[in-house]
Amino acid sequence: MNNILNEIGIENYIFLSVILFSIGVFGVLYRRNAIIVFMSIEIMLNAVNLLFVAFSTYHQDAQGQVFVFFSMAVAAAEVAVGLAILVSIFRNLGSIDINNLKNLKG
Amino acid sequence: MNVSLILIILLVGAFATYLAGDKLASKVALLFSIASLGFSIVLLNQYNLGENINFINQWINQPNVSFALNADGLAIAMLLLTTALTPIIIYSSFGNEYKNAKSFYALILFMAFAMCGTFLAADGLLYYIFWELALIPIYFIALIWGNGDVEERKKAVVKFFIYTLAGSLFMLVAFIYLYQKAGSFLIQDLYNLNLTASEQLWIFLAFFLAYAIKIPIIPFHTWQANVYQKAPTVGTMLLSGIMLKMGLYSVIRWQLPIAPLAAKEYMYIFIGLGIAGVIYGSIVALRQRDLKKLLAYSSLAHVGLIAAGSYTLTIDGLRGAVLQMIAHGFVVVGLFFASEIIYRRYETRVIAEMGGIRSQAVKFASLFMILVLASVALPTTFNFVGEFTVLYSLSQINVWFAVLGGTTIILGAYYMLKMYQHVMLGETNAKPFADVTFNEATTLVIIVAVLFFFGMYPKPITDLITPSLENIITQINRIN
Amino acid sequence: MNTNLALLLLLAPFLGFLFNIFFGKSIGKTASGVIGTLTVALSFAVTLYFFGQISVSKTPIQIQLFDWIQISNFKVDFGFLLDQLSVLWLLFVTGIGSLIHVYSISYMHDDENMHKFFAYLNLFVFFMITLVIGSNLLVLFIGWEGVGLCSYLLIGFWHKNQDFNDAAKKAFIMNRIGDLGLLIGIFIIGSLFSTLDYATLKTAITGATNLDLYWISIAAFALFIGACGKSAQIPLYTWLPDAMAGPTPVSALIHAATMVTAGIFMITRLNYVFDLAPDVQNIIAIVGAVTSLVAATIALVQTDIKKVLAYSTVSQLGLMFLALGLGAYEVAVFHVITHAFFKACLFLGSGSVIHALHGEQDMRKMGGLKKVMGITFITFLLSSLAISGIPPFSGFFSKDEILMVAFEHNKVLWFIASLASLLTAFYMFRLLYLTFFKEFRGTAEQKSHLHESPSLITFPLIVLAILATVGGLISLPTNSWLNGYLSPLFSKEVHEAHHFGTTEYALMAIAVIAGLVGIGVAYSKYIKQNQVPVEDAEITGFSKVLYNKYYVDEFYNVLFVNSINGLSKFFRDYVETTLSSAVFGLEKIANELAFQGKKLQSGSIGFYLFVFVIGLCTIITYLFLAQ
Amino acid sequence: MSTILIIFCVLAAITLATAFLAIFSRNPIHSALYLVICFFSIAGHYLLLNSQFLAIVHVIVYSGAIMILFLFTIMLMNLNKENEVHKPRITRLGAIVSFGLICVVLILVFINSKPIVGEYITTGEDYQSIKVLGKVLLNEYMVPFEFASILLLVAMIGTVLLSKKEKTEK
Repeated sequence: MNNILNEIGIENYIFLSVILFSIGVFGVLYRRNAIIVFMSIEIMLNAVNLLFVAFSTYHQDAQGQVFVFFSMAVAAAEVAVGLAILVSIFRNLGSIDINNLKNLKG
Repeated sequence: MNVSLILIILLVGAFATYLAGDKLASKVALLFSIASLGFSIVLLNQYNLGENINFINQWINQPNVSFALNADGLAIAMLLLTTALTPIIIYSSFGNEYKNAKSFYALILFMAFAMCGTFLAADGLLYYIFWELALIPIYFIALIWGNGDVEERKKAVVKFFIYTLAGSLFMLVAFIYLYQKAGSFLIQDLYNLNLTASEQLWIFLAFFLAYAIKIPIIPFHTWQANVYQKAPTVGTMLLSGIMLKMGLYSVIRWQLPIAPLAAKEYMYIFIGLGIAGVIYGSIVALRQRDLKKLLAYSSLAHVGLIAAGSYTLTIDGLRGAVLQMIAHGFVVVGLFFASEIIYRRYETRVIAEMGGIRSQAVKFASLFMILVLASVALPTTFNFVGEFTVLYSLSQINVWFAVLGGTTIILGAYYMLKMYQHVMLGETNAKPFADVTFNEATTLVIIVAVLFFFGMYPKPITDLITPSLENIITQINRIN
Repeated sequence: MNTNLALLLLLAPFLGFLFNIFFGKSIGKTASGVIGTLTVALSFAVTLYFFGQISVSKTPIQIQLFDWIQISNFKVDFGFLLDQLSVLWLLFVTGIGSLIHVYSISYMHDDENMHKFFAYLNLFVFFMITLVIGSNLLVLFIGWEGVGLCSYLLIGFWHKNQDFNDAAKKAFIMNRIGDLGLLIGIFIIGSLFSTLDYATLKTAITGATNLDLYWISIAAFALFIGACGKSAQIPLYTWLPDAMAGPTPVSALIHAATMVTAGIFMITRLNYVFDLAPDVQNIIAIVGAVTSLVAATIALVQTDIKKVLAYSTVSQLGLMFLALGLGAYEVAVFHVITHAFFKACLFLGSGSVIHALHGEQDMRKMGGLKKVMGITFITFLLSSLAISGIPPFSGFFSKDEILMVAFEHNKVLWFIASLASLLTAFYMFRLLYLTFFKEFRGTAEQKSHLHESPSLITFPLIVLAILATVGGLISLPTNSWLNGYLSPLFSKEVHEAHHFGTTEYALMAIAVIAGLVGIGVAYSKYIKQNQVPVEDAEITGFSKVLYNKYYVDEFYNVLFVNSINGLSKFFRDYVETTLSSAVFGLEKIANELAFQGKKLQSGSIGFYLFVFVIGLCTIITYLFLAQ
Repeated sequence: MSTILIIFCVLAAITLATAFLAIFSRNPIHSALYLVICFFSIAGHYLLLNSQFLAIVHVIVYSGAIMILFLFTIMLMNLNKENEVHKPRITRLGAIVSFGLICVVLILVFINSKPIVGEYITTGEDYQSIKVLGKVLLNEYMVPFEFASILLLVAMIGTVLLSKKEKTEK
């Protein structure tokens, strides 16, 4: 069986996932809408997942995929709780603009 | 039997006092403090018989901390001072009513516990813990039962707390550094360290900051007068009678033997600071309007002299310092109690509102006079023995130190007699002044008796402390 | 036996003190006075016993009681030394002390706190005995400070008057300045010779070959400062005139006869130290001479009867210091003794006068008392003659010896001393004339109450007057018992009885003539011309300067008291607040930092993330790219 | 260029483009939809790497569950309007700076690190079939696996509690 990485190269996956991750960071910083911020976080998580899988193939080992599996579980849980929080914030404040959420201000 | 029992007695006493309830608290506290005094006398006896009363037990493995209590003559002397003054202080408070008395008396005993621990601890970290522990009760005593405007009091007390705490942190840093070097906090291991001169200097300075604030040596004294004024008299007595001595004792026990090179190198500076404190304190005391503040500044002057004596690094200096510490402990408690007696009757501490008391209260006037005289170190009082020895040690370093330090004889007489004149003498005061009650008289008489007895016969104490001090001197003069 | 007796000698007055303090009020005035007197008299009796013993055996009695203070290179015992000097001093301390106690029983009878007065007097005698019989310098120091304390208590005896309290305080503090000097001297001696014990010290000094003369001189000088404070010499003399605020018996006992001679006692005691420091001896002589002259000039114009006597005391003490400075210790001691007799008599006499006038002390309001107060007058006259140096009264012999010694050493000092004794004669007789001669100048009411004092007062006067008259016998110029008695004390040869040549007779004659001239001038001025000193406001010119004591008090006030008070105020108001605000400044800095740091916590998630990203990049750069 | 590389490039382009669009589109609904496409392309990557199980799980979890949740939430909040105010310029600048910075730094790190050997080993062993993964998960990673289930349970309970209207509120 031919290793697919012979054709693509792990570097490309690394670059892809770095860029994807950076886009996620950019989104978190750029947008004010909490939902979009959440989405950006999902993008970052996916960038990491992609890298895990790529390296799993590189090492010919299942460990990486198991990690992806767990990270998905965590992501699912996080999204569920996070969105619930957003909903309750929206209920209380009528907005999910993160610039309005400054209760942590010292 | 070993010294840890004395700590247990005081700690148990503190809890028992708290549980006894407001009505019984003062009596239970007195009982336990007298028990601790009795026990320390038993310890003294055992020590004199040559029995081993030290206590050491591994406490924490990582870092290496032992629960080590070491009672040599010096520590026992300080222990006796603490356990003798505590009942006196508690007894002196019998004339006052305190809200939430059980907590008040429990805190006093707890403070005595922490102070005894500080004097006994032979392990750096344990010592540090006791050192800081002693701060907590006095903080609450001064804050809750103090007098004067609440906001001002809070300001003064918090300043005191943070200031002393900040100073102590430097000491903690020094201890951690020493631990890195020695791998143990035990005092003997710290003594045996071979530190370079520059290391010693930094450690010396770190210790100095902690002690200079606690003692206090000028210019670190600014917390003192205000706290003395604001704290309840019992708190002031604890502070000035015992707690200051923690700093002075620590200088002798920890600072000098651990960093002797620095102590020798910069001896003149530190003696100079002590003597500057003597002169400065005396001069500032001259024009104080508040009786307790005046006594605070007189205390500043006296401890300056004691500190100067300690920094001479001679056996005379150390011995004089310890004698003077004990003497000052008694006299200052007596003087503050006298101010309290006046306060109970006139409800003021402003000197200008007093005067003309002597013709109304003869007994009180005489006892107060004796305390004033002891404070100015009249021969035959204990203070003279200490002051003489300290001044002699100063003269061995440089005669001018003795001359400058000796100005306390003149200035001390000036401000104390001026104070006495305006507080006690003059035309009979229009406000009636009842003479001392039995309680008050007993307290003062005990103090006066102690001062005179040891003034004429200081040999027991000298014999007790001299071997320990000689050890410390050997430690200071060791060649690395 | 000796130990017990010495303890009895010492503790009898102390027991009297304790008794009077605790029970004096309840047993009544006279009883407390009697007890006070008896205890001192008991001491006197014991002293007589010791005097007899010493005179015969001529060996000092050493008594060690217990260890007192431990110093690294020596320890101080609590012990007594009874030798010729201390027993001599004890004789007149307890002797005159007893007389003055007797006097006080009557004098203080109207005072509500009489028992306290006797308690303090007893305490004073106790401390004075301690001072005298201590076997080392530190026990002397106990007494030294103790008598200062009693002086304080007794000057401020009428404590309701704040002026008196000020005077008491001043006395105590000025004494303490001297005490510091004494302490420094003790320190130096202690470190030089590792002992404070007189006997050991003497052997150490006389036996040693290479002594550190520089430090010995400094020690001697420091000790001399101590003596200055206690014996009221320039520059520390201003407390003594103010000390007259105390009751008159106190002035007689403490501020004339006994306490103020402590300095002379100490210097005589340590004569072997002072002999090694000729420079200091010169200083002592000069200070003594100058003091005697300055004080005599001030005494010329004073109008308060006690003030005149006070300055006279200072002046006489100056003469004694002159003798000490010239190394003639036995002469100084001789003058101390005669002075104790006649000055105590004078003070008690003035007390008798004041008693008769119900507290009036201004001489301008006296006069003509000769008629009503015969005994007082006669004793006063005898004493005045003695102090003026008229033969054959005691003062003549002692003063003459001082003048002779001075003449031998230095003519200038002799001249100053002679001038001082001329002035002494003048002001004493001015006092005498203004008080006892002519007509009474007080109010009519006072006049109606004029009376001779009761016998308890006149009895001590008579005894003292007799002593003042015949006291010179103990050291006649040709045959001096005193010199022989004291000779074991001195390392140098005691001055041999002078060869009586023409010079000596001439000097004697000059001294007597000077005294007579003084008396004559006073006579012409106050009897012949009938002058009375003018009121305070009208005093002009140089006499105003004199009347105001050369403004020394004011000068000291400005220089020391005001400056130290100003400094105190400055420290209190500015330095303290500055220091305090420096500490609070730290707090402010921390606060400001926290306030600025608080802004970082903006609550904006975006900002947090931005910082987080920057931090992450930094860490990654540091870890992976920094190599 | 091999077919596989071309496929990779296309997929990568779709991934990046949709990710960008998801962030830049002003309407949240559009964002969500772009994100769905993004996730599908990532699933494609997984398939490319021959991890079918993960690809399927990914589609189910992300595109299926998570994105549906997002869409529901957006609709629940009625956010399908383009009413979002832009952040101040400084914030945007900061976002761009950090985007560039993290990108550059990470890439530099990878470039600077030891170059990866050109040869990729192939053991031929089956390591990513469902069967193998199941064994690994339930043997070696059993405890974490169970924890994951607990986590999900807790998250579910938490979500329910959070989204429930508080009755005590006035």
